[in-house]
Amino acid sequence: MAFISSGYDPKQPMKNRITDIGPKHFKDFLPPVLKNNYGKWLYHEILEPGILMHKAESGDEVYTIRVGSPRLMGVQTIREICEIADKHCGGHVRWTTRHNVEFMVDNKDKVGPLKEDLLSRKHDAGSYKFPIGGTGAGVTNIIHTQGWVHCHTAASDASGTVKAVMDDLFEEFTSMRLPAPLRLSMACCVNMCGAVHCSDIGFVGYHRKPPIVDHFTLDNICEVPLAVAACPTAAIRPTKVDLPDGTKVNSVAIKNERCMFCGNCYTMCPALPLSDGKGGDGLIIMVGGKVSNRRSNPKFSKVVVDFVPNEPPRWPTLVKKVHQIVEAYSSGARKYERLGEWAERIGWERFFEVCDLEFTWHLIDDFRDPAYETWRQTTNFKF
Amino acid sequence: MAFISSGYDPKQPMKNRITDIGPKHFKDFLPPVLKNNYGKWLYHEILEPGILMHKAESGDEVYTIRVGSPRLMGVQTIREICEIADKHCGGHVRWTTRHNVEFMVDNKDKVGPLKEDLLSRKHDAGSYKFPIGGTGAGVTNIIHTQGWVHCHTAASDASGTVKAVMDDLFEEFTSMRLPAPLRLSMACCVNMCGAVHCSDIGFVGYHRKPPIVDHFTLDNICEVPLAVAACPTAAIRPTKVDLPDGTKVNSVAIKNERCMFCGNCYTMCPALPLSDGKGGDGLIIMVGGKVSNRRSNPKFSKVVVDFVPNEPPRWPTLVKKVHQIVEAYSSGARKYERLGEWAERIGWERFFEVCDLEFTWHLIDDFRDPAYETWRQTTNFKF
Amino acid sequence: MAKHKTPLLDELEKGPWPSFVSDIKREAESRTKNANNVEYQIPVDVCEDLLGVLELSYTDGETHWKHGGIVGVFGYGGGVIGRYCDQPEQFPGVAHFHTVRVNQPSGFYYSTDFLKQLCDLWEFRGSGLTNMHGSTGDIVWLGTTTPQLEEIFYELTHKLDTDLGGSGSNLRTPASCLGMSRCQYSCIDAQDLCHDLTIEYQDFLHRPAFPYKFKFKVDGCPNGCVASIARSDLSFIGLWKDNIRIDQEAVKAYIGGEIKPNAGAHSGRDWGKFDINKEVIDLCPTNCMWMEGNTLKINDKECNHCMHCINALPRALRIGEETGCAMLLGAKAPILDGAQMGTLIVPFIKCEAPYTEIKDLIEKLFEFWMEEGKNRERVGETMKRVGLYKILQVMELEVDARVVQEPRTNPYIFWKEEEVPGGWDRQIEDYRSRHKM
Amino acid sequence: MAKHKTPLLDELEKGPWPSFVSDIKREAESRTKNANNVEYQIPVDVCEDLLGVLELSYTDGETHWKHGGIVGVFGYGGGVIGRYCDQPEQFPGVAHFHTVRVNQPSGFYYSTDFLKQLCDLWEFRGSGLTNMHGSTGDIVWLGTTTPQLEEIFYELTHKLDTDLGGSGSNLRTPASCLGMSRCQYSCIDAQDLCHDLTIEYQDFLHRPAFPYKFKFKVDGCPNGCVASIARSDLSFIGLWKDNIRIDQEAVKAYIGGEIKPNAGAHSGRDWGKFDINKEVIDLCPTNCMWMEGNTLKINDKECNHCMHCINALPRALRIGEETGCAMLLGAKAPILDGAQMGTLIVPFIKCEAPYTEIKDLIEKLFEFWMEEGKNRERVGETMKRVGLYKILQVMELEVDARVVQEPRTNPYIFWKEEEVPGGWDRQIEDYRSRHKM
Repeated sequence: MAFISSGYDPKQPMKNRITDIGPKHFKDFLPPVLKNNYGKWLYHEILEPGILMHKAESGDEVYTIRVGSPRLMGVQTIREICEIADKHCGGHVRWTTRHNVEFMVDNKDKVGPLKEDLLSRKHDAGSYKFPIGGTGAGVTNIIHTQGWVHCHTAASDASGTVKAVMDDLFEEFTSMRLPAPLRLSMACCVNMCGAVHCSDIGFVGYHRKPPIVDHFTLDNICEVPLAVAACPTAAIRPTKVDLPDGTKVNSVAIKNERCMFCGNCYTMCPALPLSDGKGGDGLIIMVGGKVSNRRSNPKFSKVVVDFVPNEPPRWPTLVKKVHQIVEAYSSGARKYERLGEWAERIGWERFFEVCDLEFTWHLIDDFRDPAYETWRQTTNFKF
Repeated sequence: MAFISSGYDPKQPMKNRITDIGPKHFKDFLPPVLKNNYGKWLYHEILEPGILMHKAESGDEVYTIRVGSPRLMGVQTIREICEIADKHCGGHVRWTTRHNVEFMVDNKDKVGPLKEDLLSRKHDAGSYKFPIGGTGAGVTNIIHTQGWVHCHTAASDASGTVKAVMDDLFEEFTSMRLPAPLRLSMACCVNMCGAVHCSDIGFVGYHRKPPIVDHFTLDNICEVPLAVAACPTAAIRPTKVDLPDGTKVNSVAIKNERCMFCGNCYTMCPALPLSDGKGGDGLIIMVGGKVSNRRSNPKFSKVVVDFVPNEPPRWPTLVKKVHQIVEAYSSGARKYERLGEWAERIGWERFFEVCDLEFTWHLIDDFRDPAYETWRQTTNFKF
Repeated sequence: MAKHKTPLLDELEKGPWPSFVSDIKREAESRTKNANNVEYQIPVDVCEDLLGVLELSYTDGETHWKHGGIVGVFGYGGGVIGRYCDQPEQFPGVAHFHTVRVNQPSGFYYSTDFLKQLCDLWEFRGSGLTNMHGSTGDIVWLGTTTPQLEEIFYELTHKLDTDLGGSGSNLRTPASCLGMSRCQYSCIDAQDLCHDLTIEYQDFLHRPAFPYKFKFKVDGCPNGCVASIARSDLSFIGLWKDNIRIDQEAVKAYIGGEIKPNAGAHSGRDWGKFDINKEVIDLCPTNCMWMEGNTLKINDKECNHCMHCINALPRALRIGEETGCAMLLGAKAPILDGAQMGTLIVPFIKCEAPYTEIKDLIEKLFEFWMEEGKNRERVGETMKRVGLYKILQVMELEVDARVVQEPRTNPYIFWKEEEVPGGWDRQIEDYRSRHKM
Repeated sequence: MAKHKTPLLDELEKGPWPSFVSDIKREAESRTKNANNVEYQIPVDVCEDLLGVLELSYTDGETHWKHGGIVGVFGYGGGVIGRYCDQPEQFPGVAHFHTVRVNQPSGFYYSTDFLKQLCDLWEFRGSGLTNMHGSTGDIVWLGTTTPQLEEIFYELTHKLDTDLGGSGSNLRTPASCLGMSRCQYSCIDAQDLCHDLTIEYQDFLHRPAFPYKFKFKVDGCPNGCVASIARSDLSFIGLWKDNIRIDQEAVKAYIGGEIKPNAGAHSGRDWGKFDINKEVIDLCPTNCMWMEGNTLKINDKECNHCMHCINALPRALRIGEETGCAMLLGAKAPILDGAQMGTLIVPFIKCEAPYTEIKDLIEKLFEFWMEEGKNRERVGETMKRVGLYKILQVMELEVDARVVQEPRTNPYIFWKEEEVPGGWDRQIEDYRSRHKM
């Protein structure tokens, strides 16, 4: 492969340099029907799962078909999306914040052919490329992170767990039979890129073994004070270590029983790896968060399963636990009730019962002073 | 006055000594109708403000007349209570946890004469000795502390503020026209003996000036490390001081801007007085707490008036603010709704409006991490 | 004539509410007059001087009492609070003005005989002024001198069969609501448990062995009339586990307006005709009640025993018959690190004399706290510091979802090594064999 | 034929949900085939090796990516995340595998022309693999080598008029919901505010000047589709201040069953006939709605604009006309000291271009945080440390009861000396003149 220059001259980096221009203006990309009715929308209807109609004051209508995506996609797939958008949608398309793709047409007659086209497209191995759904009182796409595909702190895979769970919940994606929208998210470590901390159901990769100290490397590439300061529980202290070869290095010692496995030290110093494929790493499941202000205030998710092992490629235990929760919610909640609202209404003690999940001591908060607020200070509980 | 020995011999303290016997057994003191129906009560009714009837499975009834008291009472008054109890109640009487006195009779016919007798008794200066009331959806007696009568950390008087407020709320004591019971309490400093932290309305004496350091005394009677450790905000540090007479003493220095006026240092070391009669000391008003589990969980009281000056003898500003709150609650709350439930339902922003109280920055929590939980993390508020 | 002019205090004799000023003056006059020729063992003008020093506080807006110092009776580490006036020359009658805490009988019932004996003793050897009762529950006697303390104690124990209460870093005098003596809601014999614990733990009550004070309080039901959930380090609250008993005839009588709801507690205002839906069913926090025709139905499994319906319809509804209590740990006022309500540690335990199971738990807790609690740390603060689970562990209690209002929102679980397959002892060489640097 | 056997990953090609494995394989095959004779600037087998290293992770349960190191484009301190494989010999195609963040257009709308240009550039100079989009909102390009970074940047800015996004201790790429472009609920022009702030603060976006990352997100209404309240250091949420607009004819149509409630979002299950009381009025959190005959009434003063009724009856109810936004500060995920939602600091502010008032507030905040924030401290943590009032002060905001959910429960007010009459400078001699020791 020959190197082909873009025109950039490394010897004169400032020559013709363009910086700080930001993104293209979004109005350049709006389909005409949206541009024409910008700020003049009257109402919308979900005609069927995945298909929305928005009505403007002008009488104009726009029909949107929402399809799922794996978030991780190659340019071949994006080009296929472009092909569809060119064919049906006048060359416009949009993504949602939850990695869905939206195809918009300005006439009801165009909906049928577009829908048929989308559903006809499958990968050779059989999965849909563009499953229609993700609207209303159903499951929509799972917000997730990189996992083993691309992240150095991942304690589990993101794309794989998401694929396994979405296969299981596929019918909830393509229908609207739940009490309310159910937002799922996945994060491959406790840094929680994405909004796992405020999702109806979230699953999070995490470690359960304290870091291994690579003393030699640490002395070479890390600053001891930074590593020490990185620990939120003061489990790391400076020390000097004699290596087998007799060299004395500056390193750190870990007070294992104080470690909460957050991995912040590893972020600051790569000589402190935590990951462990031999039973240490796995996932927790959190539920009951929401970001909408509808009816009740936004809520944080709560940890309801303290550990699910990493079981690649299809994580059957994770899938089963999530399934149990969705089933119990679906049959127990009232119309409009989000998962967290339902759990609060019936009481968390009852939630564990109806979801057939075990409440273990790990689920009792013991992190910092606000833990107290999560303990029970009333006799108002159910037997 | 000649010293009269009880029989105790200071030279032989252990001679005939009786210890660790605890209180008399309560069953020795129960009126016969209670003893006979112990654990066999069916229901009760409040016949009129201050007068209850309890019905037992046996068909027995006991009628109780509840009267207020100033808590602080001399033995002359207690003897008068005995006289009444002997006359009407077979020699039995009881107090409530809120300093009320209860006279019980076992026959409805005895109620009228007892009531008449109680209301006929007044102090020479005019106040009732035994006002009848304190039941149901009304104001009952105020739980309070010692104040200037007997306490070394008091920032305000207890008995005086209580008397002034109860005079103002007297009609609420003798009637049952509020939406729910209204429990008031008073504490003369932030130690909050009594349950001000969980009362519908509470007022608390407190300081607003950092301690004065009495260096000479401190060196003589306090241990510097204890004084330093007593400070929850690390505002106190050890120092050496040259007194005007040239002596050098071990003492402490106060970082005034870190002081939160809790007085814990003064409790540990009397050489650090906080009290200030020249504008420093006064009261705060807290509202919305409750201890009952009825309908909603127990709640802490919230600070809604950041300062009321000490205005002895009758604290008109305090009385007025409390009155405003009671009025607004009385006209705004629903039947069965406690003050805190009402404030939460309408929203605290609306509470300040309807009570005509000013919301100041002092009311925003800034104490420790859990302060965050009291800030607003939603757009669900009212304009 | 009064010894001191008290123009400010005199203002507090006005108004309808019983005046504490009038009460103190009454005591002062009685002492001056001394109709019964009592040989007062402390200054006869103690009440006069109390009024005097209080008037001074009303004038200058500051208290005139000083720190206690250590006073008490032989062998006890509590029960007396030393108190001195900082203007002893002006007010010699209250120069020494110690407080005595006398252990009240559970539920605050008295015979007048006993009360009169208390009055005689306290008039004779103290100021005659009392609090009926102090915040913790004791009979509080305000103002005596050091030489009288042993005398008072001797007479109290020998003649009145009554002991001092707690103070300092002791078990404080336990207190309860009136329980089964006059309340149909009491799920447990609150007075008996209170009395039993008081007797059982006399040693802790009188001799400081704890990091800080410790309070037991007993509420017969979730209405919480003695506020145990807010005011006691270990709170007992009576509960039932089975079904609310319903008298359907009485339900109809309420609906028909024959009986006033809520025991008549709202009779001072016209709240309109009773509506069982509006006042009871719709206000049930768990929505576990409904009407089938004229019959009130309750899904007791979903009831959280908040007491609202029972309070609202006391003639129709009664607590269940399988009774016991919950235990909640760690309530305290804001000093120093913020207020705490009691945290549920035992959702349900049988509560019958001799309370063996309950005492076993208490003793495990005491043992742990005496070992691990820091100086002047309330047990609720210890619990915050070590975590709720640690408390459950030391008390050997089951982990029950009921102890939390909600599960944790953070993923920072402190796993223990033995819980993690393969343990924590890992070699960097092994790791580097899979991951190059 | 595939370069690496991937039996585990192959399992993830099964099932109906779009398979990322199939997608990567598709890209891998396309590169191998190279039908368009692209002169790939990074290894042709990059996708093959990605599958290989991922299969290894599926086998040993550990990630094989290493810390980034500092890579980027000249003059920028963000936008590129360095990434290296810890098994470069086995998987040379992904030995260097950096991420490029490309600033997405507000609302994620694209023309296919523009998308195709992006595809061409990324296929040519990178792996061809993307995330549409990353959690923060950027177009994420997965996998290229260091020499390509400047080339990509040059083509991006010169040919595509598009810039890199943020990373590190920078302003992160702002994001918004689709706002007024296709939503009747949007109280503000969310996309425009997002775009405007992005352009205004380009310098902060590209050059690390902050203690830690900082995110703006814009939600058009309290439904919060972009989750700004949970995911952004400074969250803008559109609101109205006046009355909800009611179309009473449409209300009747809902009641009559002619229109499905909640825009048809529940049509997959039979929830029974629509009941406006059950589904709307009784669910209103402030109980500010009622029916008068066939007319729906709202006491707008008591409305807390939670959106439930508007969501439930979108054809009958519309947001008001006096619109603006609330601003909330400090949301973040649990790392390190627990999660925070955004805290309300501005209940309502006009939100119209050029957004001068909003930018004034932002700049005061930035100035304070750059001065006072600690290293790696999110602004929400700074706010927790210094207190909410301090933030209001530095931003010169009014104190409004709306910024708290409830007032403080502790009495520990930090009074300032100038607020207390007589000040704090007191003499012990003066005190002792009133109080003897």
